[in-house]
Amino acid sequence: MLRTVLVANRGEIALRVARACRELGIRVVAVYSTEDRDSAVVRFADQAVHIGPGPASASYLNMPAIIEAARQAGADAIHPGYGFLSEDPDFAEVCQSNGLVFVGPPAKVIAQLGDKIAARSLMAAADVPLLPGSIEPLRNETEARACAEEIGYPVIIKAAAGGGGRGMQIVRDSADFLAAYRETTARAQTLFGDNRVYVERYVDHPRHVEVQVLCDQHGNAVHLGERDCTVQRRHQKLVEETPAPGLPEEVTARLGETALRGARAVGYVGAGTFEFLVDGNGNFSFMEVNCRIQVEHPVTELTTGIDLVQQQLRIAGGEPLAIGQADVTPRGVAIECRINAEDPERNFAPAPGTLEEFVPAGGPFVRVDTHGFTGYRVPGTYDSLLAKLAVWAPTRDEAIARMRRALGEFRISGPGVRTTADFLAQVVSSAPFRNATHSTALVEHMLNGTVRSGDAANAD
Amino acid sequence: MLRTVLVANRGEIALRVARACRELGIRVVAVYSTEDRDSAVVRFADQAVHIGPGPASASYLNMPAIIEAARQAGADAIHPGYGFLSEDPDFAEVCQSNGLVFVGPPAKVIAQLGDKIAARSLMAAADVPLLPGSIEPLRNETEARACAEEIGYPVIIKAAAGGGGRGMQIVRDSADFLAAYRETTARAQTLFGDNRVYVERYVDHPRHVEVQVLCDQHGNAVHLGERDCTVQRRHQKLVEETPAPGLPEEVTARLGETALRGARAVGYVGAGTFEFLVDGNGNFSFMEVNCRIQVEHPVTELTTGIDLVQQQLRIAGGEPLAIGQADVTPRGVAIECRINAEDPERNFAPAPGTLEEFVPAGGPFVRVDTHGFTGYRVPGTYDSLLAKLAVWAPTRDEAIARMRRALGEFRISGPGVRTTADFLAQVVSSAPFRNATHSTALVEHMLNGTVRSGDAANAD
Amino acid sequence: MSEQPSVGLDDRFDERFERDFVGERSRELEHALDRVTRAVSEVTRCAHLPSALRVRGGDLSVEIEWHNQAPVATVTETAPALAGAPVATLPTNGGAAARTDAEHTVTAPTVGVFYRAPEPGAAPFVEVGDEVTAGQQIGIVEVMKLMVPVEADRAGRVTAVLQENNTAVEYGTPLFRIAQEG
Amino acid sequence: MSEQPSVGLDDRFDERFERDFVGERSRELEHALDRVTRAVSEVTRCAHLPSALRVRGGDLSVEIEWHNQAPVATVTETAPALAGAPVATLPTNGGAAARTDAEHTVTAPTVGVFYRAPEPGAAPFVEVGDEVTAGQQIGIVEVMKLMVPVEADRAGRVTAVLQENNTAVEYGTPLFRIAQEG
Repeated sequence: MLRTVLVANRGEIALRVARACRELGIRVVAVYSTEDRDSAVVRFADQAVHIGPGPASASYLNMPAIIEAARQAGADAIHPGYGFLSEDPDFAEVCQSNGLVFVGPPAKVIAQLGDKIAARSLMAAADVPLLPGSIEPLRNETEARACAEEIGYPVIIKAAAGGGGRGMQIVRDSADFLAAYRETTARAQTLFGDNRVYVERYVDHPRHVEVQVLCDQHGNAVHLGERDCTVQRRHQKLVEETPAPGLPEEVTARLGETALRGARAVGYVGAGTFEFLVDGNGNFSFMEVNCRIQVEHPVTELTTGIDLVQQQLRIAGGEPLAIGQADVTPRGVAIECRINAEDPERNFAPAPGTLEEFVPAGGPFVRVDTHGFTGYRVPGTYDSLLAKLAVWAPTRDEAIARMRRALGEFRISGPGVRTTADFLAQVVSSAPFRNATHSTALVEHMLNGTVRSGDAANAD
Repeated sequence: MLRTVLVANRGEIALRVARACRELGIRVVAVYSTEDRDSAVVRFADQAVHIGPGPASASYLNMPAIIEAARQAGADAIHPGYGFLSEDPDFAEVCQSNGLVFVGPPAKVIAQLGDKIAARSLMAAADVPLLPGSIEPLRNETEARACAEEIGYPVIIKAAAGGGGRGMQIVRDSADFLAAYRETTARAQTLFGDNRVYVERYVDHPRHVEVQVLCDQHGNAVHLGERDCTVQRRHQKLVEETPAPGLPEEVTARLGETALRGARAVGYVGAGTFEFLVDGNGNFSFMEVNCRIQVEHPVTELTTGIDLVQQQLRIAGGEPLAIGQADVTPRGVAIECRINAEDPERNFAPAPGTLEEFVPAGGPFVRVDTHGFTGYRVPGTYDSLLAKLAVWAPTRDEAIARMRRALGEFRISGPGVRTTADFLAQVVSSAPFRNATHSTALVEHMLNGTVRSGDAANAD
Repeated sequence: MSEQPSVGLDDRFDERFERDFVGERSRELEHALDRVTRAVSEVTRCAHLPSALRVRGGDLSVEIEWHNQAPVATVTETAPALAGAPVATLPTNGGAAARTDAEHTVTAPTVGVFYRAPEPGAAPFVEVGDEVTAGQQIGIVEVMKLMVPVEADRAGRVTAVLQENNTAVEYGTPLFRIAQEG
Repeated sequence: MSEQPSVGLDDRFDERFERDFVGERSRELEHALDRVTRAVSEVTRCAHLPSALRVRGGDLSVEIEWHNQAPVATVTETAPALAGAPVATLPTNGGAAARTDAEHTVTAPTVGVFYRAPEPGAAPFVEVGDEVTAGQQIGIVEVMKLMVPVEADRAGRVTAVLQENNTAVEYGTPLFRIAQEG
């Protein structure tokens, strides 16, 4: 078992990891930038080290400072949370070369899965279904266009080094292909210093479904069911739930098996997520692997009763998985909403500031993960996630009712502070979401008025 | 289904009931005294009616005012919460005669079960094991003493109208009996206007175990497992958990069946609790029935996934139970701690005041039921329960670790404000609690130094 | 901070100061007071409101105190029933205070239905302008068939009837305003 | 409490008050009150709010008191790294204010190990009493074999070395104090 873990992150996830450490009897070291010196995790941790000024490049992305902080604090492991250095193979490598356990997969696995083309090749070899498209990067315009014609339009051109919606372009017509190809390669070069792209079939209005896996260092692996993350705005997830609504059990079972097969094929270790696109007929195709704990992990915890961050720490400490696949028996429905400090009326612009009032939701079957508290100043420097609200209920309808109740309980205010809580209430109240007929376009449709946002207000 | 429910209570339970109503789509009417005009439930409710000044006798116990408020607000039912009018058969009667559904058992059932002697007679007839003792009230000293001699010392003399530790006296020696008898009858007359008492065997250091039942209006009944409420201070419960640690499954199964048999025998309707004393050998004896939702109901909710207050409302609305006994499949361990605004260093004297700081615990598998928020003034007029903290984990050890983590997260302060959070952390960290070898005397032993309170601090 | 202090400088403040203090120094001191007043209003715009301000200069002195603002409470909502309650202004001298102190509100003694008359069709207990004595019944609130009398709790003249006859009221709902005769 | 108040009462406040207010009264008084008002509004912008402010000059005196407002910000803890930061005292006269303003603290540019000398056994870059120029290297913080220079960011005289040689420091840990020559 690990004895002292440094949490190389901030905000709600740093607190989440610190809580898991405390429950396992592991000493917790927080690191913080000047902006975060009064943060919740700094208050919570056994020790806190000031690693740099506000900008993440000088603090949470500052590898030497983090490694030095771990050395000073006597940490034997580093948990990277999500974002920042969590999927940086160099950081995993640096941890290892400094005698620190990196809580995550081996550097080599991160590197392979972070490269979309390498990842697709590995998955193809493991019989994981891919969207029709190029497996190897395309060498030139001619080859790319031939590939697109063969797949059939619409296609999507994706930067090999991209992710999270960046460096992608959809092409619906053969005539537009070349211009889009040139633009994407040029942008990929600028953004990622790597102009390689690939082309694949584009699925209109798909569902985004992902599978959680846990793999130990001894070859044991289990999956913990799926999550539906279809509610997105500009490729940012807003609402996540499990089980995926409307998917036949046969499909979700195959999703789980497929993810496990992929995880085993790449020698995965730790907690990871296999993302799939699912079309209206339940056909699914591999998208990517997230080599980290994810923002939406609580919904899986609520239905399975398994603490994923504790599992990460146990695996990193070398323990064999104590859970077999038969021990994973998800129950009921869990939904999570991400409450961001953003102003939905100003195009979701960040709206940070001092929280003069901060009352979280509470009560039955409600979980709140937040670093917010009354008097906390939300810095404008980092991402705007302020609180994750997750609810559980025996059925999806009850979970939606509970989510609406809980969203209404949040009282967050302060000069300049706005949140997405009310907007999220409209999302979960909308008819497409309640009927589980929504696609990734739901939020777009709500914002442009195609879907009425308050649909449910009259319905109950 | 009920359409508008008036919540005739305050504090965390009023909010708890209001949340259940909101989730069921029921309109919620709060009532409040002048002291509570800025309370959480007043903010939450669809409507709030000011029913009287601070003293409970003029507000939360003021039947005409509450009935009138229900009439004005168009309520079709009244949920009494716990305490106040929740087990007052007259109130249940008045509700009915005013065309209002009382969310609880019929007045007659409350009256019978509220009378310890009547309750014992009914239970004896239903083959529910009682402690050796008098079933009928004792008519005079001679009869009482003869009964005590027959039972064997120690015995306990209890007022028929008493409850919650009031109006009881333990007698360990025959020589002390008469004095104790006279004192108890006199005090019962003063406190309850009813001097009837009965005598029964006193069990030293027993475990206090209770069974939750749900009964609809159509003769269907289920039990939802047991709760251990052994950690008490002066007959006030401080920590509750489920399942009861250390009890063989065979015993808990018999407890459940026994409670159901008792519930059916008395024609129980709604949510109720059968309390038992359990000795070191797993022998149990009926103590009393609580005809209300209880403070500790969340632990049962956490392990069964069943929302007890929603069930109360559905039953009161005439729905048949949708849950059969086979649907009740408790999972894992849940523990609840009651965080009171009391000063453990001044003999648990109430320590109310304005909460300048109020940060509840949060994160994985933690539930907080509280009416507190930053800036809330805890009135000195009512009971001191400020927050209920409940945690869930797969095993008891993990639940205790989680409880300790979560208790440490609470930040509650203000002029004159003290809480029992730290004291509770010592309780759940103590060796007897962790080993589940504790009895109802645990807190007493901690306070007098027999049990070291910080035992666990060095142990992990 | 949602509310500003109601500084108790009444309309006769300048006047009295002129009489009492200005005297021979006349213009200079009037000017000085003007500045003090402006200084005060600037101070009260600050985030952190003072509770007292004292200025002395030679034989001139100015003292101002503010009532406790209970800052945390200002974020809370006023409960519905209290919304109509009169807000007392800060008394700073006899003249102004007399008016405020003398107006008194009689509130509902219970939740129920407010009646102005002893029975349907009868004349109201009181009308605006009537003199009442302490303890005189001026209305009824009916709760569950129980007729709870509303009584004037001091002598004076009824200046307002704040609720219609046969209206549902809550505990504490303002019913009458009574001006004390000075 | 992360920041100390910068009270805007300058060193010659008393003097000017005496001259202005006691002397000719009119223009001067306005000026004085103006200064008090500005001082008050500056004080109330500070993170650490005073509970009282009293100024006397000759026969002029100003007193202000605040009730305890329990501002929300005061509940935050001082971060560990800041614990060692010098606490500025509230300057109420010229002497104290001058000292604080002119003293400057050089802090660690990164988490790491602080060295006072370019290599083991060598003489320290600077000692107390040395004059330094802006940009002059006065120490090293080593982080992961990287030697990050610590530089004086203004000219002056070293008045204190706040950490031992070969000490683990965090980002922002105070290392040197430098007094600006006036």
